[in-house]
Amino acid sequence: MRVVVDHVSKTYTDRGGRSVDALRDVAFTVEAEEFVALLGPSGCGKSTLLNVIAGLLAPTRGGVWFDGARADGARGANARALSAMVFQEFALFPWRTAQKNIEFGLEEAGVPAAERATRARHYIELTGLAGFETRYPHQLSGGMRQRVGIARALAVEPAVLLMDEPFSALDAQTRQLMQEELLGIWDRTRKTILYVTHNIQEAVYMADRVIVLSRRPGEVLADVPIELERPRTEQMAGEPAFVQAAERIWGLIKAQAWAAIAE
Amino acid sequence: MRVVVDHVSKTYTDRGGRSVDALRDVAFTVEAEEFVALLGPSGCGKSTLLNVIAGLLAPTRGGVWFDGARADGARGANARALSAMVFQEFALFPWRTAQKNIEFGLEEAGVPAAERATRARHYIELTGLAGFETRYPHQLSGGMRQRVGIARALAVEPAVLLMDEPFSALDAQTRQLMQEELLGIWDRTRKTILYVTHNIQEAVYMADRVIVLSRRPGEVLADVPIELERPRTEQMAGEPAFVQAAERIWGLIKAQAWAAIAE
Amino acid sequence: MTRLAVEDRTRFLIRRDHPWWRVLAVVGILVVWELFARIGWVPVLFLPSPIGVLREGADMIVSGEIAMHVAASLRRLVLGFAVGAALGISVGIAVGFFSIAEAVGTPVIAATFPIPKIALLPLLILWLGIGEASKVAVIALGVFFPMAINTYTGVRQADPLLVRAAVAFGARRWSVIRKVMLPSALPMIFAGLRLGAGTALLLLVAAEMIAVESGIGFLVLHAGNLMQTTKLMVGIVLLSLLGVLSHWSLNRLERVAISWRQDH
Amino acid sequence: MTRLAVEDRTRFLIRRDHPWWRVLAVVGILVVWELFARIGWVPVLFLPSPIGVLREGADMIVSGEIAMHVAASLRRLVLGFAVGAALGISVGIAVGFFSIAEAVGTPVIAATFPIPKIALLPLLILWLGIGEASKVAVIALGVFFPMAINTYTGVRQADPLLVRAAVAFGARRWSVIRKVMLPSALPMIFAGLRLGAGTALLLLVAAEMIAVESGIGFLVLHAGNLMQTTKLMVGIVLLSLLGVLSHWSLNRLERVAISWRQDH
Amino acid sequence: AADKVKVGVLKLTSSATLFVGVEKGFFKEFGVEPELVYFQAAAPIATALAAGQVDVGATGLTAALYNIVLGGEKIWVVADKGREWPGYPLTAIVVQNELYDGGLRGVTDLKGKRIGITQLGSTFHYHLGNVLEKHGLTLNDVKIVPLQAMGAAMEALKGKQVDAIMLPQPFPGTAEAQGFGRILAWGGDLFPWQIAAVFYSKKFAAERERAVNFMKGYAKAARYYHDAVLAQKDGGRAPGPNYDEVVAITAKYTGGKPEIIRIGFPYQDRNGRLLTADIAKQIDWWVKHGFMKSALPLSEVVDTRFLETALKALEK
Ligand SMILES: Nc1ncnc2c1ncn2[C@@H]1O[C@H](COP(=O)(O)OP(=O)(O)OP(=O)(O)O)[C@@H](O)[C@H]1O
Ligand SMILES: Nc1ncnc2c1ncn2[C@@H]1O[C@H](COP(=O)(O)OP(=O)(O)OP(=O)(O)O)[C@@H](O)[C@H]1O
Ligand SMILES: [Mg+2]
Ligand SMILES: [Mg+2]
Repeated sequence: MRVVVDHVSKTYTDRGGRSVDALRDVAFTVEAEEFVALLGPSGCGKSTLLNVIAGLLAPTRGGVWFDGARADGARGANARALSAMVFQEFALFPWRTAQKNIEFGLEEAGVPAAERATRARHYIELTGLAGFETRYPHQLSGGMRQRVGIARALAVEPAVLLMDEPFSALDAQTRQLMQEELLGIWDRTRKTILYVTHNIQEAVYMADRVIVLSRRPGEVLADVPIELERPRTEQMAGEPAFVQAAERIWGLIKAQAWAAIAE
Repeated sequence: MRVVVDHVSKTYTDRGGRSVDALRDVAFTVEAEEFVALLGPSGCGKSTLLNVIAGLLAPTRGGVWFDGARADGARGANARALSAMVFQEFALFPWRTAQKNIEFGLEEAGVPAAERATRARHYIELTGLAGFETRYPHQLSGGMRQRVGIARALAVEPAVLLMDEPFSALDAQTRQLMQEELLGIWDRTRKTILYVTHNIQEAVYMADRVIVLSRRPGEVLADVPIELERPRTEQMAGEPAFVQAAERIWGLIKAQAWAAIAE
Repeated sequence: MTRLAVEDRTRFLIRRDHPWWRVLAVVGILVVWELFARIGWVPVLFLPSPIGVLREGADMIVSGEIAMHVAASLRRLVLGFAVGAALGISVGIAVGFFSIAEAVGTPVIAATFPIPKIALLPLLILWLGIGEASKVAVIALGVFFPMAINTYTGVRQADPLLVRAAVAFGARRWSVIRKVMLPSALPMIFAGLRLGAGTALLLLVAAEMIAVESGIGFLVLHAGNLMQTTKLMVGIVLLSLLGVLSHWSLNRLERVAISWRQDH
Repeated sequence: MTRLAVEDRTRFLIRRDHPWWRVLAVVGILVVWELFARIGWVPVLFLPSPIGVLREGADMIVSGEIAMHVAASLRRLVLGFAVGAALGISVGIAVGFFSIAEAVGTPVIAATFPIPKIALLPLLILWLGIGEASKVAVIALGVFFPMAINTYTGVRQADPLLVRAAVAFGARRWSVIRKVMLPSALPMIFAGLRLGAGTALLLLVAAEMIAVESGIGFLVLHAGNLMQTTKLMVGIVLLSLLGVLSHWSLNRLERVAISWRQDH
Repeated sequence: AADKVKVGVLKLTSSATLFVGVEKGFFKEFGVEPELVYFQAAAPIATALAAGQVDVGATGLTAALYNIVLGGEKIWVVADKGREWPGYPLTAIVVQNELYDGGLRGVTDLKGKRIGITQLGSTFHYHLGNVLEKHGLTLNDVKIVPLQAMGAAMEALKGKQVDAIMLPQPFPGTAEAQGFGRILAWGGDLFPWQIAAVFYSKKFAAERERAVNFMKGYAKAARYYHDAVLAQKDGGRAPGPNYDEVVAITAKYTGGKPEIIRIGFPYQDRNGRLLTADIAKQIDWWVKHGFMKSALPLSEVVDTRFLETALKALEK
């Protein structure tokens, strides 16, 4: 599935009439089966953009298209079943146990209970949550909650996976494991992935392309292709292509963040 | 102020009688004016430990002492005004604007309104939140919320600063800026800081000592002194002391996380 | 290959203002009422037509009767509501916060709530006399219960994380109550105020049963006793209007008080 | 240099169970009541002593009178409560979710809430007769309003983030209502149920004014008419006991229904 | 099979005649089986009658009743169900003890006083008004305080919130016994009138035969009642042979205490005949005092033919 972000602008206006420009004329395309990372300074509109793509927020101007829905026709012809999202704030349902949270999307897709349980089980193990299936979110640690959110999104096996800083609360090692898992899943199921992260290393390591947004209002600052082979290995971090991409992105972010802070 | 963690154990028991051992016999001391980083796999009890130290959670066994309260006698003789905390989940008051959130601790300390505003102003600028003082938390981005949480804790200028993954939602550059600011504040005001992070580089870069916890139930696995000069600079990341410490920690974490996931 | 525009899937959640529907609601009630009266399903005696009621109402406005009744009731309502709401909120907070107060308070509230006001009338007269105090007391009693129970629920519902955050920054009892519990409970308190306002109006009739010569409750009761149903209906329309009025005022107030609330 | 133990600063928030205080509350009421009766602040005629009431109650239990009254009322209560609660929750959800329903519903609710039941009696008699239906209707009407207003508030209070999350995972109207709005509103719905239970008991007296020969409301009214204050008091104590009973049942139910709730 | 008739009554001593008729089987004798429907307040009886939910009602004659007929619904007043009558203490004006001792001894002394009754437009209101007018005062010369419940009125007198009250037995006796009130005069001695009646719904009145049959039973009950509790001998009351039986029946149906029932029996005509002229007077009074919008021809509310036909049949 190809995701076309077509000149999207978003201005938030609150009751008092004050407005914040979050996105300005953002346009890019995520090709089918492409893994794109989205980077940008804090508050530049990354979450806003993901919400717009997920159909959870109406843009002020512009629009978003999915191309190739046909291929997923079996799942229904609208955007509903096509994308899934890992929320930055996790957004777990406090009245559902970890497992029931993970099953939520499957319920909505009409998956029978037995299959739901099997699939949930799989992702529970994948995210290392075994033993905590029946706990409620408030009984989990921050990182565990985040993993429930990841498992919930993976479980629906969407054509487009939108992930908003999905590994931010994980320790270094768990993060690495999850990265490997995600790449493995991507490799096997050929999803289109749009991935927000603050970790430049991670972005370069995982993505086919890194899109860097400017500070608020977010505009596309650069679209950096990562010319590294697949499968990626830890050793690649030393390759010139890796280092150069990372440095270029770092430079862009640095300038933007400085300006934002100093504003 | 010296913080003595004296053989703390914590077992959570829920209504159904199921229990989770979060911490087991954790004992260490944070010397006065020391900057200690706390690392450990997700779910190992770091947040639990910080809550116990802040007096927000009663340990099942053991206790915590603050030594040297005398020096801060002016602020009142109990633990109330002595510590401040940056929460992993931010824990902002949704009915208070960014500025009012930052002023909360000052209000409780009885700081007059005018001084509160001045001090809040200072930390708003420090954290790059200028222009968003009067916004409510739900109008802020994830990273902005986290910075409000940081500013709130810094504003009370506590003797002991407890920070639970305070920079996890920040972009690389903002993170670096905030690191510098924190080190600067620490240098000027000589706080005792206990700092939870998942970023090994960051831990080594900032801390005097890094305490590594084992997987759940958390036990002290290692206490790694960082033998680097102050002030720290970016270049030190290449020094053998830095690399060795980082690698040692990485090795510890790796083993623990693997075991946790595979459990 | 199909091209699919991502529509806003939260559109069905959007809450537009429907002033026309609002008007329609009121007009609708009147039309249904008039129809009922016309069709003859209900004898005019039991449901006088709105036009008749309007005419009677107009007469009573001209004669100053309505102004007198409304003026007499308004003081009682406002006082009773204020006293009942203040007490209810205080007790609700106490019971929601202090577990001893809860242990003592909740069963006592549950036990006293079902006591009918008419059974209390002799006691009220004995203790408060037949003056204004007993009327205010009846209304206050009615307002008290929904306020107390809703405030209690609201306080108990406060996010434990925010409570802990407040404590971490040095808040003690009163700060926690004032700065965390109370704002958390505000939506429920407003629901309680809505219920209290309705109950106050509802109880006006009970309150004005004793030793009064004016007031909307008196009007309703007296006209009811005499089976002067048109006049009775004027009284009921007045109560309804006050109900809508209080609803609107509370909406306004809520918007100001909970301005931080996020719409979905 | 001082050494300071970090105490648990949230201790003042801990909510212990105080069974003793619970017992004390009930005993306290009885003692105060007996005292009032003894001191003579209140004439025995209006507030018979608890011992007298107990004796009368015991007699009525032996004669089977109490069982008869309670049985007669219980059916009306349960039915009226069930109908009123079901309607109230449904309307509350509709009004909380659909903005057109809100535009129409909230003013109509605000306008009809203050209509006193006694003014409706003639219409109820006319439409529903003097049988059980009109009694159930009076109770259901009383239960409806707190249920509707609290459910409405609860639904409106649902966390927008969770609503968006549900939509992101394919939830539509009914799923959002069932799986997000309803669980969010549960605490408020329970407050509504508490209020509804109290109101149902309170209205028993109004409901059992007409064409009944048994029932607690009847007992209260009839004893009042005959100035048999001890019997009247037995009726009131029965109402109170049912109030406490419903409170406890709702507590139980709430514990099960909101088992996921975190204590603070 | 007997013919079921729904009879709306208050579960009070004032309904004794009907209880006697039912218990003694007088109605059954004429093929009528009354089904007693108990009400706890007078006003809904009139409503239920007008709505056709009960066939027969028995309660006080209030302004509400006449207004129902004025409002276009039909209710027929068909027989006597109670009168205020000299020599039969029922309702009394009770004044505060201190006032009595201070010299308040006559109705004229009530000028300027606060007098508690149940409701405006009630039988007490009518009664008090007429008593005052008979003594050269008007309702404007006193302050009428509606207190809704009788218990509340007692409490108000005791608490000196009002100077006097007008209530039926057993309250006046209780007030004297407890020492805070003194009976100034009995209402029946001051102003006799038709206080309560038996009513027919429009539907029931249309079924003449049943309606007359009911009256046959009622007349028989009225005589039984009268002979048992109201008979007089030598200017004093002389309980008849069935006195205790009537008390027992009333106690059974109302659940009241016999000693209280004894003092609360209202007077009524031995044959159940109405004071028709008095009803015309009542209507005039209510209209004059603004409780009715316009007068009502007697022929619209009173129909004594059921009773007269029944009485004739009984003569045979
Ligand atoms: N509901 C809202 N109402 C008003 N302004 C909002 C709202 N949500 C976000 N904003 C504003 O929009 C801008 C972009 O927010 P967004 O959450 O998209 O940033 P982000 O790129 O995800 O940042 P972060 O990396 O910190 O999560 C911010 O300035 C924020 O203040
Ligand atoms: N309120 C609670 N009730 C029950 N169990 C809890 C509760 N809070 C935490 N736990 C459990 O205690 C353990 C430690 O949790 P804690 O939040 O301290 O971990 P952490 O080290 O902060 O993890 P993370 O890095 O993911 O934030 C976890 O297994 C968690 O499930
Ligand atoms: Mg974001
Ligand atoms: Mg944590």
